[in-house]
Amino acid sequence: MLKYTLIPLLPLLSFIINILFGRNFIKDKAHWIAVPAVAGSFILAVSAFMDVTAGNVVNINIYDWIVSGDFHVSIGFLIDQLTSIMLIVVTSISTLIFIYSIGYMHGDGGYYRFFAYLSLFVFSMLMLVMANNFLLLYFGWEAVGLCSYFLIGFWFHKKSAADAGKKAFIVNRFGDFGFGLGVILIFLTYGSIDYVQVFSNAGSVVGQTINILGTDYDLITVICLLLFCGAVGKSAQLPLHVWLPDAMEGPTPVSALIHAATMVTAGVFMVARCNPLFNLSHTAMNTVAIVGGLTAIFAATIGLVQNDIKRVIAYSTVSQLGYMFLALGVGAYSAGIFHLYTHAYFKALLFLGSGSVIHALHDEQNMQKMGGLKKYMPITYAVFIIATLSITGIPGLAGFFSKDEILYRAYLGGDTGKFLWLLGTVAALLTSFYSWRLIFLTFHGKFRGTHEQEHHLHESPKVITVPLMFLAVGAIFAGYVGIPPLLMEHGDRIGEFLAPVLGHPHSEGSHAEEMMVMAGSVLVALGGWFIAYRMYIKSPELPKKVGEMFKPVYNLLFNKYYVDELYSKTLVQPVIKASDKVVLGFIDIKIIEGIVNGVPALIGAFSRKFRQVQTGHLSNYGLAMALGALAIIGYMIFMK
Amino acid sequence: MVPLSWYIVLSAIVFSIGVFGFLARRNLIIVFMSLELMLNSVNISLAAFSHYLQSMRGQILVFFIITVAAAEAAIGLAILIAFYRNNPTIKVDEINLLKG
Amino acid sequence: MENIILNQLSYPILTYTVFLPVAGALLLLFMRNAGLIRVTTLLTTVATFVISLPLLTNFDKTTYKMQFVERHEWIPSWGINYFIGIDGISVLFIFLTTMLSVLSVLVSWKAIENKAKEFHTAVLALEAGMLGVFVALDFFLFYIFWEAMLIPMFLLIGVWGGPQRVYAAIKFFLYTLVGSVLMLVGIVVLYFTAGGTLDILTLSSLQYPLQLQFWLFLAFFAAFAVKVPMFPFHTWLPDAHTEAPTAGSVILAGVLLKMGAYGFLRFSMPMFPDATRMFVKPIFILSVIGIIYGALVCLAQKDLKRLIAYSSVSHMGFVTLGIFALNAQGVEGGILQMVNHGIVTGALFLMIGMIYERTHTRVIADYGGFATVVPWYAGLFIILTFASIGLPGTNGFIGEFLILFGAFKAQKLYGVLAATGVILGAGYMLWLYQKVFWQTPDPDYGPSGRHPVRDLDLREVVTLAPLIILIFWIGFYPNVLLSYMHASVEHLLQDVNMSAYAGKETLIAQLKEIF
Amino acid sequence: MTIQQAFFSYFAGAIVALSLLVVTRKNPVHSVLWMLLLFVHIASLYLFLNAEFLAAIQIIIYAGAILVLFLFVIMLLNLRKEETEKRFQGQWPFGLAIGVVLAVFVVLIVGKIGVLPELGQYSVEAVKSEGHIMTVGKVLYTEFLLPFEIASVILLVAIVGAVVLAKRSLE
Repeated sequence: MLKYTLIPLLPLLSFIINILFGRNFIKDKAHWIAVPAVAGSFILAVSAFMDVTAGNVVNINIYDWIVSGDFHVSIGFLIDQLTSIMLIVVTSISTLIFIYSIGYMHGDGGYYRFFAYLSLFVFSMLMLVMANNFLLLYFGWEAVGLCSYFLIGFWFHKKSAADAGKKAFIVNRFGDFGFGLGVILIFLTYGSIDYVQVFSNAGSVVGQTINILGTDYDLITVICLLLFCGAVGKSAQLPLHVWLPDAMEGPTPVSALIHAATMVTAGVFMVARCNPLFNLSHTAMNTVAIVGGLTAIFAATIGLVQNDIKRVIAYSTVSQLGYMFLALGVGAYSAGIFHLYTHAYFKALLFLGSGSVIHALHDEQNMQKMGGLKKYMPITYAVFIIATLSITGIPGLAGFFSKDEILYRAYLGGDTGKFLWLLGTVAALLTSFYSWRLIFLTFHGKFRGTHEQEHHLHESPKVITVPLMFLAVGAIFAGYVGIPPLLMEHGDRIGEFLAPVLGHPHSEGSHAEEMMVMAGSVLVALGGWFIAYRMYIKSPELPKKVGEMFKPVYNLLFNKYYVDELYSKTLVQPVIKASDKVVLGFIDIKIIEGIVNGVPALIGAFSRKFRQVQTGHLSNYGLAMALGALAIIGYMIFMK
Repeated sequence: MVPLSWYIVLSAIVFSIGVFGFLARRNLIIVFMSLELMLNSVNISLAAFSHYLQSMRGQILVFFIITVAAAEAAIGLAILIAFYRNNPTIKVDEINLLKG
Repeated sequence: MENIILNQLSYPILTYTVFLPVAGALLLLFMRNAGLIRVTTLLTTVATFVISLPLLTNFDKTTYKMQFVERHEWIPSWGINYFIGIDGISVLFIFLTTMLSVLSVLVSWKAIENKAKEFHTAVLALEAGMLGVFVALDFFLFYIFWEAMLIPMFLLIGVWGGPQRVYAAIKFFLYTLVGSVLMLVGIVVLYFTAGGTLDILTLSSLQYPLQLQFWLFLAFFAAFAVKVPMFPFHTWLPDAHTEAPTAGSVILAGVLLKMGAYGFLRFSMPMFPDATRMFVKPIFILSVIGIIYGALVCLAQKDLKRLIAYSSVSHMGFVTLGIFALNAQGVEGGILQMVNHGIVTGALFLMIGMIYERTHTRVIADYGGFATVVPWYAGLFIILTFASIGLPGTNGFIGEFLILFGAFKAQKLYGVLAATGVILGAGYMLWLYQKVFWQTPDPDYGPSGRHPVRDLDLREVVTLAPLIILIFWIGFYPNVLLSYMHASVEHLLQDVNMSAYAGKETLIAQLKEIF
Repeated sequence: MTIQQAFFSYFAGAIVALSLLVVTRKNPVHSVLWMLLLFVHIASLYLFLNAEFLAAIQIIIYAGAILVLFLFVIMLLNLRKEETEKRFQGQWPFGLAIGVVLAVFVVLIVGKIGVLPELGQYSVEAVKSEGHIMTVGKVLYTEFLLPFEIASVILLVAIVGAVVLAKRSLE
């Protein structure tokens, strides 16, 4: 029990020590505390994984957290197959990125702060995946958002970073709003928010409805959609994807760890975790799949024309997350988690590689000002190629297996599935194109930056490249735990491992279909490479021409479909304007304060008039008195 | 015998004259004197009642009224002087410090 | 009386707690030296705090009955008693009051130069008044404390406040007075209806005709809604908060605002259960409006203190929402949220007071980049920011979650609407944090600038530390407070939900009768 | 008409006439002098009512003290120009009307007096046998001792007050 508790507790300790003493005592030795802590977590996580493979699913309550009336929730851990995989992913990538950060953040004024926040993040993420009830999940959910906020805004002196941090947090709040309501509704429905109890009773409420504003809706569908709201926010799906590209304002290790490998996949994890609920609602599943598919293609199209190296990868992340939801939506939960797991490696690799590039170019992120870097940075170039091969789904690398699995499962999913498969395949084509475009623009051709920069070009130090190499190994071999049955009998070990939690996919197709899907995805991967090669190596003037030819489309994509502008114009600005002009300016100051100050003013005005009755002349008072006396006497005489 | 009502009517008439003086005159000193006049008219009726009812109380009351009248005159006139010093007029319609 | 437990301790602990500050205040009258006065006040408040601690440790959590009760005849001919005691609802507020009083003395250490003696006397008198309100079980006693509390607060704002202090103080006073006068009428009516008793427990156990309940509820509502403050009776709050000295703001936010909701719990709900159920909907509507309205106004604020003041309107909207959800989660969440709000908003006002001492400005636009200038300050402030937003792990989350849970359970729509306030809350607090602490600082405030701003000193850290610790303590182990409430809240809800006019149809029929 | 009634008629007429003179004279000094005469007449009226001591007091205090005070004040203020200005205020018709109505009302009340209370023990004979001063003294110092003492305090207060008010400054 202590072992499992220590997994999240070690990073928490690292956070506490660093944040309290970092500024004055630890300073640039912060990694001496953070790295061992997270590495320790990794070791414990591996041991926990072993326990699970040995068949010991752990579900422990540590103490009562909130008790109120019939509401009761504990702080407790559930370590099953799904959790143990997530533990491995989170702690292994964290460890590598922590080590990478030693080099990358070297000399930064907030060095200790960086490691403190990262440790806090690891703690939160571990709480998120280890939670055994929805409220603790929500705790981790919000806490990772908090760390994301801190780390995006790490260089808070930049306005763009500060804005991006705030944006990320608030956009996430929209999703969490639904998530929180979902948690409440789950309790009201099942009388508990423990995973085990909820999932075992999941089917007991099928067919019940909930009345929302006079219309009846299916209860489970509502619950699932509310939960999915949270996932949409956290995993940057349409329409709440806007925060993730901006989040690239944070340091690159942060982008790699939080905004590629771990935190943004929390949504995927959560939906997979809740599969007993989602399985009961066809509508919710379709929503998940369609949102995922649309996001995949939507983000990929934006990625085609972006010039900021990190933003391209960011849109790629959004797109890949879309894939994962697509998988979940068609019921292939293990495929989604499988992709989550492989994606973590190659996407972290891409980010860290781009970090290496940015580091070499002294914080230049515009690809149009790069080029020809392969001869200066061979290791970085090599790992980039590996990651790109992996993400585009070239057979033999990690990405191929997971992506293929998703597309195949989609293909088997009936008419909707076919449509989703089409979306996925097109997105794969686009992915291949923009990934190769990135490589070609960055590493091939001639260097387009300043001479100053060219002079300083160099390969990054070992502390950066070694983690890259480790990740590259992951990006190649991580997929071999999920070899499709077509290629190897019982090759899909991860699927089988996860089956107790996530169940088996519902549909099985023929070998021919599987071959066709596989061939299709390989074909589009090569196609993407070919187009990119034609456009950026063979005839570098072509992109410009194409851009000119489809000017409106290019502008639309380049400006990310104007979603940010749309939100700003229709939501943010009106709310701020309304709160200033209408709520504060009119209702508060004019109406309420008007009444509050108006009543006394009215009384005052009346009194000012009325007090003139007091002339100050003695005889007037005397007259009034005499009249009063007369009135009384008159009454006594005549009325009695 | 003089009937009691005669005294009372006399008292009423003198009192009314006092009231008239109090309400009509401008000179503050005469206003004061009107006040004394009213008190005296009351004294007349009290003494008359005392006599006709063969009770001493009316007369005792007259004593007290005279006492109070003396005190009132002393204080009132002192105020008058104090006031006049700051604001040299004793015309009632020119004094309106209490104007609202 | 079967529903009280006489004082378990060997000494009259509640009397000591309430009147020790008075004794301290009397002692101050004989002193001239400002330093001595400060120390005496601090010692008095600390002693009061320490004396009040056995209330927590010796509290019997298994019963809803009034504990530590003291009861003596006072004016027997009118049936008035000196009758005090606490239950699970009030015990936490005693703790909150005694603690915040200590902190507000600490924070005034340097800020109050002018008329230190009068200031500290007022603070001590205020503390006694507040404690009295929470322990009184006799309406006469209660009303005396209720009104007595106003005077020192009025002086704190009116004498040691900002430039608009007189306006703010008078507004505060009149607003509250108008409400409490109506309550006084209600008390008098109760007195005669019940046949000449002012004993709160007896009055709570009686049943009143619905029509009477209706009007009495409104009369009490006037007093409590102003105090809470509920929309639209809130406009005294921003002015009072903005103009009050730091200690005043802290006590105002930390304790005084709690009186209204406490009043609902102690008087309105047990005495007028049927009226309470009738008014659930209107109060829900007002609460939700308050939540969203307060948050929206915050988005448009340019003044630090005003922003926090309006955020109180929003937070207290949550409290009333929870209380009138009339289920265990809502009510307990509401009470917890009151304590939380006292801690968090109190701490926010403390911090704003500290920075104001250094920069002499409260305009948000004058700040910026302070995370570089005063890193420790910024670090503590971000904790408060997130506690105010209600991030899990802080106390704010527990309260808000329980309230939303309760509200959602009672009326789904209002639960959902109130939850939007959580989004807006994040909006304005983060906006504030960004404006004040992020981006590049004004070089004037830097160490080599013209007005160098120094970071927190030990006294200030000591002032804030208990609150910060409480934030996390409650956030991770809220049962420490929740366990005090269970029995009392359960009993209260029993009272409210079971009464003569149970059943909706009868209620509606009765309602028609009234109009 | 008996001789008593005739005498009363004279005094009553004189009192009314003198009262009118007091309130209508322009020069306050004249008013004071007419008032002196008025007080003498009232004192005589007291003699009619067998209240000799009261009559004496009336002369001594009113005529001797109060009126002299008035005279002093008039001379102190030295109001020369007062004599040239209007003597009545704008509202004098109202005053007149109220005075008349009041007189009528009181007369009406007198008409309504029905039963008088029982007669007391101080008949004319009883007072004569003991002497008026003795009788008054006995009542004053027994039944009305407390009010008497209070009256003395009031006088003291009045003296102090008058001195304080009339002094130029307190220091």
